[in-house]
Amino acid sequence: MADLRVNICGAAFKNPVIAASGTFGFGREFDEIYDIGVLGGISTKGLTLEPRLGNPTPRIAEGYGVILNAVGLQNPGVEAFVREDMPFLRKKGTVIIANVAGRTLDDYAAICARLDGLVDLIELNISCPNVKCGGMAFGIRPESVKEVTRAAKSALAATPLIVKLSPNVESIAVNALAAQEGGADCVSLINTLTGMVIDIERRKPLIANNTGGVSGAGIRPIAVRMVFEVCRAVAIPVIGMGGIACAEDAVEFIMAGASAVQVGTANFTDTLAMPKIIQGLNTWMDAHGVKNLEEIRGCLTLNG
Amino acid sequence: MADLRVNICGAAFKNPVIAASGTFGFGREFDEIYDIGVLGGISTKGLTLEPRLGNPTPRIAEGYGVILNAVGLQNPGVEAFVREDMPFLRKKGTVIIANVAGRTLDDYAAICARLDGLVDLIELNISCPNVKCGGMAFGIRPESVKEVTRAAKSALAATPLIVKLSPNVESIAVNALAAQEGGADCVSLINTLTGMVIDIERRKPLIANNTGGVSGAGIRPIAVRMVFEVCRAVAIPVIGMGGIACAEDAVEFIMAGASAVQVGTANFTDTLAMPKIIQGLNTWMDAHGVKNLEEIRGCLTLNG
Amino acid sequence: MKELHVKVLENVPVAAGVNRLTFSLPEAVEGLRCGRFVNLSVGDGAHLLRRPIAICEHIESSVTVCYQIKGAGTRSLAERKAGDVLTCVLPLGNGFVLKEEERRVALVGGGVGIFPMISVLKEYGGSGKKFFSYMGFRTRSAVCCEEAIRGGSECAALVTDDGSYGEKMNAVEAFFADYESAKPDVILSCGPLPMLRALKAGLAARGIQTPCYVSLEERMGCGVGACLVCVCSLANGEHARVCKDGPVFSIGEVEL
Amino acid sequence: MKELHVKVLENVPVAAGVNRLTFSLPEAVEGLRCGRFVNLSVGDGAHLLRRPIAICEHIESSVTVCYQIKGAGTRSLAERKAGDVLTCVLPLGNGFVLKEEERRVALVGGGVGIFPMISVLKEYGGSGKKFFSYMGFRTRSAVCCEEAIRGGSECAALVTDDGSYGEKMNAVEAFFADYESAKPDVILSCGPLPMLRALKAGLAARGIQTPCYVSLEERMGCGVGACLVCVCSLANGEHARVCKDGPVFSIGEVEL
Ligand SMILES: Cc1cc2nc3c(=O)[nH]c(=O)nc-3n(C[C@H](O)[C@H](O)[C@H](O)COP(=O)(O)OP(=O)(O)OC[C@H]3O[C@@H](n4cnc5c(N)ncnc54)[C@H](O)[C@@H]3O)c2cc1C
Ligand SMILES: Cc1cc2nc3c(=O)[nH]c(=O)nc-3n(C[C@H](O)[C@H](O)[C@H](O)COP(=O)(O)OP(=O)(O)OC[C@H]3O[C@@H](n4cnc5c(N)ncnc54)[C@H](O)[C@@H]3O)c2cc1C
Ligand SMILES: Cc1cc2nc3c(=O)[nH]c(=O)nc-3n(C[C@H](O)[C@H](O)[C@H](O)COP(=O)(O)O)c2cc1C
Ligand SMILES: Cc1cc2nc3c(=O)[nH]c(=O)nc-3n(C[C@H](O)[C@H](O)[C@H](O)COP(=O)(O)O)c2cc1C
Ligand code: FES
Ligand code: FES
Repeated sequence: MADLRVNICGAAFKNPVIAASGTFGFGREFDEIYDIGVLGGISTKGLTLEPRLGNPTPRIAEGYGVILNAVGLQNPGVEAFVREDMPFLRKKGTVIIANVAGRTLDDYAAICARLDGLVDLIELNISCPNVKCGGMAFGIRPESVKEVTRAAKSALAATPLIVKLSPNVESIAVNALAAQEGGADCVSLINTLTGMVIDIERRKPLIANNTGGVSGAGIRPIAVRMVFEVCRAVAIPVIGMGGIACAEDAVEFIMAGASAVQVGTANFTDTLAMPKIIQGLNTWMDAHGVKNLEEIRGCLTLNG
Repeated sequence: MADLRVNICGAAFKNPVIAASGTFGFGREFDEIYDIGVLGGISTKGLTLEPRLGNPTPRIAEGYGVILNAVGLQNPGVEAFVREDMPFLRKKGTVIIANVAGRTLDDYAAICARLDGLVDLIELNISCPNVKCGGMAFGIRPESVKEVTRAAKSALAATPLIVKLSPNVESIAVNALAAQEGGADCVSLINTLTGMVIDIERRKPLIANNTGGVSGAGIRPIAVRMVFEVCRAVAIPVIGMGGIACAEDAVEFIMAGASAVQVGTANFTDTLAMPKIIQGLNTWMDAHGVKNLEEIRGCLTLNG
Repeated sequence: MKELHVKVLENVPVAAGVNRLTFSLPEAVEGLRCGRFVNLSVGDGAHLLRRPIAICEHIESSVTVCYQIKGAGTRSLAERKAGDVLTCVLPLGNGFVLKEEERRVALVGGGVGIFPMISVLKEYGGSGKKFFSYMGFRTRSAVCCEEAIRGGSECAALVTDDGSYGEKMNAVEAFFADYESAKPDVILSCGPLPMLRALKAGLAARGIQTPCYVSLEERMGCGVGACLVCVCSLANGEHARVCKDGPVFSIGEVEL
Repeated sequence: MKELHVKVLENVPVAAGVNRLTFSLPEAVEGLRCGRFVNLSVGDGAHLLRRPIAICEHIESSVTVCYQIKGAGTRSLAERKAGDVLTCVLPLGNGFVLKEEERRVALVGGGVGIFPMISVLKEYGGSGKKFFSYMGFRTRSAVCCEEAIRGGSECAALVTDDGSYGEKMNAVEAFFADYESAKPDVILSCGPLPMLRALKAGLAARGIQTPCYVSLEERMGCGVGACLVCVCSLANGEHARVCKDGPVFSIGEVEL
């Protein structure tokens, strides 16, 4: 049995496998299939100050080896989360990461202040490409990445801050540095790539929102490259994600330098994806004589 | 029989299906499998002034529903192309697009001057992510896109100029506009997205060049979105590509506004991909009562 | 709710463009019930999303579904052969539940919406309830499961849009034409949105208060209630998840 | 060179981790020859690239290849069953050609490199040439095609790295140990790069001038010579395409 534990900004994960925001709700439904207490952590559906209804349907489409979504931050609001979901999650003994979003700097500061000290980590969604007013703007330019990070950080006293980066940018490493400078304790990446699928019979985009965020296995090489670039650029821990579907995929991200990984779309393809990845990591590490994650984290060397 | 013809900057294509640069060489090999004269056009392997050997091997890797390549512009040089390949291609009666690359503005100007009047169109590869010194720099920032376009354009008197855009940018529409302002007669997109695949046994990137360009079916939704954005931004014709594998895929790009499409990776999965797409376009248009491409080009309307 | 590897026993056409697929369960599964559905992989690498399909019939060790070959995923699914292994989450959704006192049951199904209706017939067959079935098909070649429909119903009308089989009308028209003689205690329905809307409008226009439940379709991500991809709007302005809170809703409760 | 849909007739293990796959051709194909290869789809949606595999045996209507189950693609290929349809481009590459006067032929094969060697035995069997075969395997459980090797050879040495079957040595060592008695007119070889390097070094060290041809492996894109993905370096500093100019090269001509 390899040691899968990892500590990120003081939060003790029993393993590096975290449910990615938006694909796992607040854990209740998957808990009907397996005990979600086996997971390293859970990043919640993106929370906003007030409840939101999100985008019209259809909210999802398929590409080849990828999916697109535009849920648009439907969520019950932060108060309902604190009241109804926190107690349930706390009992599960897995690290709770509150994924939060806002329309303005004040929104971000307010929701962070509300959750400060209540959750283990806060993950700032500054990159969600689905909500026209909020997400997009902040996540693209390094200056605004820094600004929103600073606003959130200044509202936090007890809970460490993860900034989740958008891949739809010129240089994700530059944006990661901007987050670090703004006070981020950790960065996570990648959020979805913006895409479109056209219904050629109706001559309209298939998703009601017109564009959607591309995720899933097909984007993995892009995500691995970005995680590698970011790990070389920043000093803070990095959580990697994008298309992870099996233990070997997770190992790629860890070798590129990630402290932990998140798994999103794979939960749709196989509801047991995450327990299998945890089990598979154990098997892989044992077979390769790797005793703990430190031994392989960032071990990648470049060719000539 | 639908009318598949399209005219781009004075070049008369018998249909909108063009072989994408780098996947089709100079056409000789595929001509052993089918008469490449059936194609609308051929974009050649990227040409440079002098012959180049390209990158070390392995030059290719696989992701899920995508591939990565880092050939690195191996080519026989422009003189060998003019001497040995032009006569062959001319006989084939398909539109010849010379894809060209350089390390400096002078390189671009010189190779354009050499090919001016000889080929039907010139496609400027300012986005190839594989050659460290050349491609990358020019294709990322709008200012340098404009600059390199201007340098190339000023060397051309007779042959129209296509600028091929990189997707690894903040806004591909802004870069397309920059190309238009620099004098481009047409833009093509997308070139490959930068990615990495790690060989976890060797703990090294699988491709000798470390990173490679991601292409193939999995990137299609990203490409469609970008083509749509660019078509709305510019007044010049747009050639779309990225993951096209069947006629319906091509229709998506045309509905998004593309005048023609290029097909790359699909040639590897099925050597007859392009003739099948041409045939399939015919069938689809007939079945939908579409008489010519004008009827559907850019016909996409957005939801709500 | 279980994630299982299931084995295809049979995957054959039952009507033009409609296949019946039976798969065996590797272990006992609780809660298989009419109106609930399964989320089934199509068995190729290209499609990451599973397809939600209603349970049409089930015994201890196997489940039968019928699906229309519509887009790329179901086209691929139709290529699977006996012995192939698919993955599946089941059972999902709330399903249809008939109350003791609901003894006369009207089933109004259109297109692939007939399959959940058939699951009701199978499940409550022999329970003493009387079924009045109104099933609409596009055209003669699309007609299927006739035996199951007629055999399980007190009275059954199979109609087609083009009149090539049965009367030329849709299921809702057939239902209202027969309403006075059927006098149902409850109405269950599944079919395309325009059909459900016509049903709702027809009930309202006639002032019929009979309880009516409809099964909805929506594109899904997780299929288990976690991702909020599959929502529909409720009359009270809120959203409900078709996969978890539905797919069966009271017709007055949802916006159609 | 043709793009074809081929049907799997058989896909079965012949040694630990090695499958033999026979597929039928829908039409006559010219130019099937020893040392040439096919570019075969693995039959799932995830893998866009085909796998280059040497022709091991062929008759008018079918082709047999043997492949090691190595990575994700060949693992997937191993799941294909009789009746499944794959796509294939064939025949590809230059192949081995023996000259009239090359009557004593040494075959030096290691690992999956034995399969192109077997194709030579099959093709020139009965031509009056004498074959001296030196085939190296990792271990006993990897040994396969023994009958074809022994039956087609004047003299055959099957050796293993761990000595669990035959002598404990590699194919190159076996070849040089027997060189004086075999006295080949030509040497053909295929196997891992270190093996080919050892062969080259051994020939040089002994001053042996006998013509020697080796078959190389390289990752491929198109497989037909168009994309320049699969190049190897030539002694003259230029690049050659393994798929089109090779896979067979004179050992002096290529950098190993
Ligand atoms: C609860 C429920 C039960 C269903 N039961 C049946 C049934 O018994 N028989 C039957 O033939 N069909 C049924 N459907 C519809 C069936 O799910 C779709 O026809 C099918 O998913 C289409 O997939 P495709 O690969 O053909 O289309 P594609 O266009 O390739 O599908 C792309 C994506 O959209 C989704 N999608 C497309 N159309 C629909 C739709 N109408 N509803 C939900 N998702 C859709 C697909 O699942 C997939 O995720 C049911 C749908 C739901 C929600
Ligand atoms: C001309 C030629 C003939 C060959 N003949 C045989 C044969 O008869 N039997 C046999 O077992 N193997 C043969 N090989 C090697 C075989 O192609 C690889 O083992 C196979 O492609 C590996 O695929 P994978 O899915 O297992 O590995 P993956 O790692 O999943 O493959 C990823 C990509 O790399 C390529 N690749 C990986 N290893 C190799 C390799 N060694 N050579 C070429 N491409 C590779 C794959 O084709 C694929 O494109 C031959 C190779 C060449 C070039
Ligand atoms: C249906 C869906 C909803 C998502 N919602 C959110 C969200 O609310 N907040 C967020 O930061 N990311 C959200 N994401 C992005 C994922 O957390 C993740 O970054 C992305 O999907 C890439 O990982 P994957 O390829 O493993 O899915 C969502 C993704 C999907 C598929
Ligand atoms: C092996 C390979 C080589 C390529 N070489 C070039 C090149 O020389 N010049 C260029 O502009 N694009 C090159 N490309 C990019 C393609 O022309 C095309 O933009 C990209 O592959 C996306 O299209 P696809 O998904 O249809 O392959 C190359 C792509 C591949 C796969
Ligand atoms: S599909 Fe995820 S909530 Fe219904
Ligand atoms: S694989 Fe394309 S040239 Fe050899």
